[in-house]
Amino acid sequence: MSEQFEPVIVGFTCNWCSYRAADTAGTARVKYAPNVRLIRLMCSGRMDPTFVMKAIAGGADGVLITGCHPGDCHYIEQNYKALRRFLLLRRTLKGLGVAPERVKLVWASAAEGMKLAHEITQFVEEVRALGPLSWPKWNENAIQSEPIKEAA
Amino acid sequence: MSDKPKFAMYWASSCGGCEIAVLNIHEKILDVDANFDVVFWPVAMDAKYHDVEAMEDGSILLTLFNGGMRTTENEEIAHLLRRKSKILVSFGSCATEGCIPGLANLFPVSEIFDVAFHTASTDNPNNIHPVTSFEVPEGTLTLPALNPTVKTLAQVVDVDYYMPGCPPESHQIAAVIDLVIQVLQGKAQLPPKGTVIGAGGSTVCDECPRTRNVKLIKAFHRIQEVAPLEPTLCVLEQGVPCNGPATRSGCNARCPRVGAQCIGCYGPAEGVLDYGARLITAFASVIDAKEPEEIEAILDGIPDPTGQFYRFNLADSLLRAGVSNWQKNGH
Amino acid sequence: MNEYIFYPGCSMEGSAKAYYDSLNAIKTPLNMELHEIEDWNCCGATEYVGINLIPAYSLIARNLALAAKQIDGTNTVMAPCSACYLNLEKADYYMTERPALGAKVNEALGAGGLHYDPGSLKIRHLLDVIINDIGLDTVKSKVTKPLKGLRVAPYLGCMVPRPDYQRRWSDFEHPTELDDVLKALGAEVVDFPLKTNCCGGHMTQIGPETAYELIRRLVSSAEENKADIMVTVCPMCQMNLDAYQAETNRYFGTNFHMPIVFFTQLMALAFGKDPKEAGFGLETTSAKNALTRIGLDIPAVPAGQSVKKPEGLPMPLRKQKRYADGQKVSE
Amino acid sequence: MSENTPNKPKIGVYVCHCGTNISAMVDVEGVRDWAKKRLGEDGVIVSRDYKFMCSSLGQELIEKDIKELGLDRVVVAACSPHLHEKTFRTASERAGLNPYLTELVSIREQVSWVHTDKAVATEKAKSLVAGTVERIIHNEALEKLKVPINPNTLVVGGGIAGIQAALEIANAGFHVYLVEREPSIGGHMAQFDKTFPTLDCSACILTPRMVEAGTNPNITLLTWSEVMSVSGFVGCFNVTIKKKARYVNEELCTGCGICVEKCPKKVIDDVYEAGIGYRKVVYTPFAQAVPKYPVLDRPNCTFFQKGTCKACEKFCPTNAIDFAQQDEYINVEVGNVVLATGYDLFDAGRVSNYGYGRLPNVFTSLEFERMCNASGPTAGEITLRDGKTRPKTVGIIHCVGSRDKNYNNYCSTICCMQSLKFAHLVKERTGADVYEFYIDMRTAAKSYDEFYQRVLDEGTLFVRGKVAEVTDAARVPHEKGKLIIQVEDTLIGKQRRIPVDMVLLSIGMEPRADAKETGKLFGIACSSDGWFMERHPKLDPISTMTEGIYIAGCATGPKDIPGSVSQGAAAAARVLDKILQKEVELEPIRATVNEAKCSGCRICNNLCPFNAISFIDDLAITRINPALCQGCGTCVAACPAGAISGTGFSNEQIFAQIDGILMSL
Repeated sequence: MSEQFEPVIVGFTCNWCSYRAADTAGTARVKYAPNVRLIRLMCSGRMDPTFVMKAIAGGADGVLITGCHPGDCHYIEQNYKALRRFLLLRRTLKGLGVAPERVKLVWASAAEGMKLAHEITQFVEEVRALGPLSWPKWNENAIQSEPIKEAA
Repeated sequence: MSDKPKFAMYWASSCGGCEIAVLNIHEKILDVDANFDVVFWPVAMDAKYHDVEAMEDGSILLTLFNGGMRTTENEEIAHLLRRKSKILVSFGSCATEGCIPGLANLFPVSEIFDVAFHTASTDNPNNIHPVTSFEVPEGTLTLPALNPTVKTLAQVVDVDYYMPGCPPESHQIAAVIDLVIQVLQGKAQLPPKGTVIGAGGSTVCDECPRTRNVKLIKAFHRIQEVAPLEPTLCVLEQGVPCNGPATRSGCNARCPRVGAQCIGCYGPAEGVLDYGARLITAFASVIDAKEPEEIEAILDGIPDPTGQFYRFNLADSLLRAGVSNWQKNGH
Repeated sequence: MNEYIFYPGCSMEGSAKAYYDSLNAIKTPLNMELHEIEDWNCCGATEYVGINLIPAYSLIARNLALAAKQIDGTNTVMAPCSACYLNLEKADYYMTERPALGAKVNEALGAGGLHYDPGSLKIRHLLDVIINDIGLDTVKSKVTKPLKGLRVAPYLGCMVPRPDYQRRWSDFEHPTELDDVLKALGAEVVDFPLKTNCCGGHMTQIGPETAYELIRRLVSSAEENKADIMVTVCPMCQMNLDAYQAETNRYFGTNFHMPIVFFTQLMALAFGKDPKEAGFGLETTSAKNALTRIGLDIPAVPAGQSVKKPEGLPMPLRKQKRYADGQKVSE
Repeated sequence: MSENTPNKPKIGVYVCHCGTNISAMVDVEGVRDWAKKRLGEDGVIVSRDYKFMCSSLGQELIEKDIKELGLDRVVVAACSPHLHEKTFRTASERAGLNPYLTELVSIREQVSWVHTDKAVATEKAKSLVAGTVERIIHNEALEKLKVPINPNTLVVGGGIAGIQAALEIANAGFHVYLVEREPSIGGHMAQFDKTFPTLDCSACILTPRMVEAGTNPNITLLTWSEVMSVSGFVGCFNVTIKKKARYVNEELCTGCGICVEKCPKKVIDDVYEAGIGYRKVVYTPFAQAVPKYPVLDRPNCTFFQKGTCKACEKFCPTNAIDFAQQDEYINVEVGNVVLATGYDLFDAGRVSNYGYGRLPNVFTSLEFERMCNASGPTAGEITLRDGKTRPKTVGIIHCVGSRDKNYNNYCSTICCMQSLKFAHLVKERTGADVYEFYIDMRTAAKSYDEFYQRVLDEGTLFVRGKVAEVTDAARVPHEKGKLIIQVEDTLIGKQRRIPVDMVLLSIGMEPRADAKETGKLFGIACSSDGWFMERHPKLDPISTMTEGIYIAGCATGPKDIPGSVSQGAAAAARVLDKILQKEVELEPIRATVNEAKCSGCRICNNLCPFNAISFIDDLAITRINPALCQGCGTCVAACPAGAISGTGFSNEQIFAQIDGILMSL
């Protein structure tokens, strides 16, 4: 492994377009950066900001969200809702000092394996340039709760 | 020493509002006195830490602990009272989720001191800067140090029950005290450990009398910009960011009832992992626009989303603090 | 009031004086205000860009930099000369497209204490602003002496319709804007198939035979279409077709006599200006005969003749107009 | 989350080599051992690898473990779930394990095939496995939802594809609503003269099918009608159809045609006659139209404009003319939908350098079809725009608007053959010289190339090169009065100017101008070039991502007649399959509202495009109709109270998967 910083990136993909795009990329043997771990959702509309917070709190350096192109949503228009959440989420993270560039929204149709691969590689480079985020693991030393001693 | 069960109340990093709220239960306070032997309550009576230390572990039945973990002293007493109490209640927003003091987690401690002691707003001719220990002829004076980040009580010690609110509503406090008394008289059972008491299981809208429709919002305004607020219509529908939809019920929708938006002091609803995230998706969901530019323009109506969404909850959120806080504090 | 930063270019005072005069004659009625760029210089014409980009673009960009200093109310630079228009736009476009080039050019400008931020100006051709800012209705409304019975061949040449650097305001193969203006003046516009063909450009200097052939094609086509006069928007086209027409005749043994004038000259006439004011008399191939035709009114079509049954197959609806301005056909 | 973790699960992890597809880039054994060791405390009690997990032996391996070790969760690390999820879930089911307690991790498409460093790839594979193991702990046993299938079917579009689909279904004994926008079914095929390569008379082979469709008792023909709205889902779509006013009472009309004959007003027929012919204002588009009832074209009708005339009414023997007729809205319930909405033709006017619309004797392919047609405006005579002169030379230009980045990038597939057909017809009927200007000759189908040979032998001249322009500007005397085709002949490497009398533009196909809206209406997507998107371009070209919506014919992309017919039939077969199953199984991925937690804030109320979310006023809470819910999860993610939960992709599952993926290996 090289010395350079290898960012950890969690990706949330739509089952109908971008997850299939990943399949397409695979079938076509398109090579891309291995730093992204994809999690399949039914739709980008399922993307809950909590997921992103959790990924960051869990040590991710960047989060990728992918969905169908506007107008092409398998569920007709849910990707627009994803877009709105994404935009507000980024503003909120900015307030917490997280560079907005660490969270990226990409539209990729089932056919666009090439595009997805390219976007992933590019995003990895962008995050690499931003350097590690490595959020403190607050929750690891969480208090172990014990039962209440019998009240008198 | 009476054989009444012992009661304690303590304020850590907080404003004192919680104490006032307890006194606000009026004559119910007499029941407390009738049923409990108040052994430690700095606001109400004189008592020293060493008196508490002297007590037998678990000898206090009920401790209402308010205030967040800002200083080393706060944490020390949290551990002390945990040891001495059977039932430790995280009382009020500060203890439960960090509350306003928790917003300090957006900045490094150094910056907080600079603002407090070395900016134009402070009259500090000799440029005094507080230190944790100071030598005087009589010996060494010490002050508790500030924790790098404000923590909630539960992040420091094991907590039995949570009671949200800034402050908790008096009628809720009264109800809880009643409950405990009933338990003492064997008339009731304690709820399972970890339960949030003195609050509802839904969100503020559940108790809000305003009429609600399908929401399609073209612009957000600050409340003073939409005067007068339509008295019977959902505040959010009038474009004012109201945290009600995501905030735990229990306050009887106090603010919306009097024509103000809910600011979220009762914290997240049951089982919610991150309060701010709920508000992000809630507000995003009602925006009536599809083009990024238009959406951004509408979002400009929420000038400080982080403050809006984490006003009370930052210390208890998934991220807990801003980057500059934990980086500069060398976490 | 339509205000423009005005780049006349070298030809306006010289070879294309008729263009300048007629423009001055129509600008008041059309309510145009032209602010000439102070201390403007050569646009590089057509050759320089082919020799060395940096000095060529610096030469052009100097004009842009000066123009940018004059931005006030409008940021639109209007050039009546096609070559000037194209060069200015080209420089602006490539300085944006290729930041490296932009930097180098600005480095050069810097030596003269100038700077230009690509994209800060809109560069447009006179015909464009007449069509799209002033509008045909205004033009119509100013016509006091319709050019009834004058058959005009509209000729644009190559540099106005294309290349347009993604900023198309006309169909680059068969534009119809000039036709529309002339129709608005009451002239009879012939369907001139070669309206965007080459006038010979500088081939008149380096390969006259080639130029003569190109000129012949244009003029003969205009004549076949029974045009009394040919109208252009470009000083170089005008110069080639007008000044070299005699040469062409000599070379091919033909006998063309096709006056070539600027569209603004006909506008001036239609607005009631006298031929001299409209810049007539400066052309090499005299427009005398053509002018005499104006004013003669043609006998009305005998009744009945016009309403005879449609013969043969109807022509398809013309759709390309709708596409020219980028709109989608909506049935 | 911890509180609702079920008591310690028994998980089996199975890592597939996929021959060498995976093992070449991922240390399969390494992943196997690591899973057992690192994830043991989370409940992984067995971890195996196998050459081909999807083989029956591989599956049996899993079944055996489920039975003998009592596994209650199975994680297979192999290829994409879109390929083999079903395989392994069925295997678990055979062994008595609920299929939804089995998950597939894609370490082939997402790892071995796309990465080049084995160490890194193996690490990624591990964390993906970890993610799914953590996730599956929170999986719950789910039952597939079963919905009854309404046996009726909606077919949109009465072209040959739609007719074919409708007939196949109707002949199988099920009811079909066939909706057509125009006054008659038949589509583009009804406008053609001959069909390539057989040179059958298009009408002769089409009209029998039209008549069949018109008379089949199982087909409700709704012409001059359009679908306005669609709700519901596979098995039970509710469709509203607008039956536009014909101003002719179909009960009374006998189709005698007297109204048409007596109507005093002629207008250009822009649709059926492609703009080169006329029709009356009351009209049937063509003689063999089905149904036979005419349509009154209101905007052009003198009575509707001036309040006088009524000639049609006066002469109608059965008083069938009804000026008071109104648009009618019909509601139908159907189980499946076939979209065969066809194509539009490229607008030749856009290629202004070919002069269409400006130069009279430049024609489009469709204009020419009408001209050749015996029932067309020239009664089959091939003439110039003047309607009399026969051309002596004809130039046919291929790929007009196709294979051109200025217009459409794709190949319209039929233009080469259609142009060859034209060449043949011109020669046959006028003896004129014919030039074909082509980029590439594409005649790849049964007996297509033979036809090409035939046309070559007939002496048609072929010029390989893209035509630069068609102009009437002569340069030399013999070009005078002709159309000159300026082209680079790439075979001889020369610029050529070829004077002709007539130019035929072989224009390409385009998606319907309203294809996107239609797609939205039925909840299906269009590809970037605008054609309806197939579920899988190779393996499932006629179904869409939306259950119960099928696509056929040129609506999915340019096609010839046999192609459209086969797709129509294929779509019908799919529909019949569904109908005969009587009920359809749906993924049990659904959202539900915890009513105790719901505050009735109504944040979610505008989120569901399937109208599954409704607000119950008297209870002041929101409910989700599981039958309408499609499981996208948008409302789950949106609920500010966390009162909505989704099966299959619950918060707990995803939270756990995030933890797993980020866990230190």
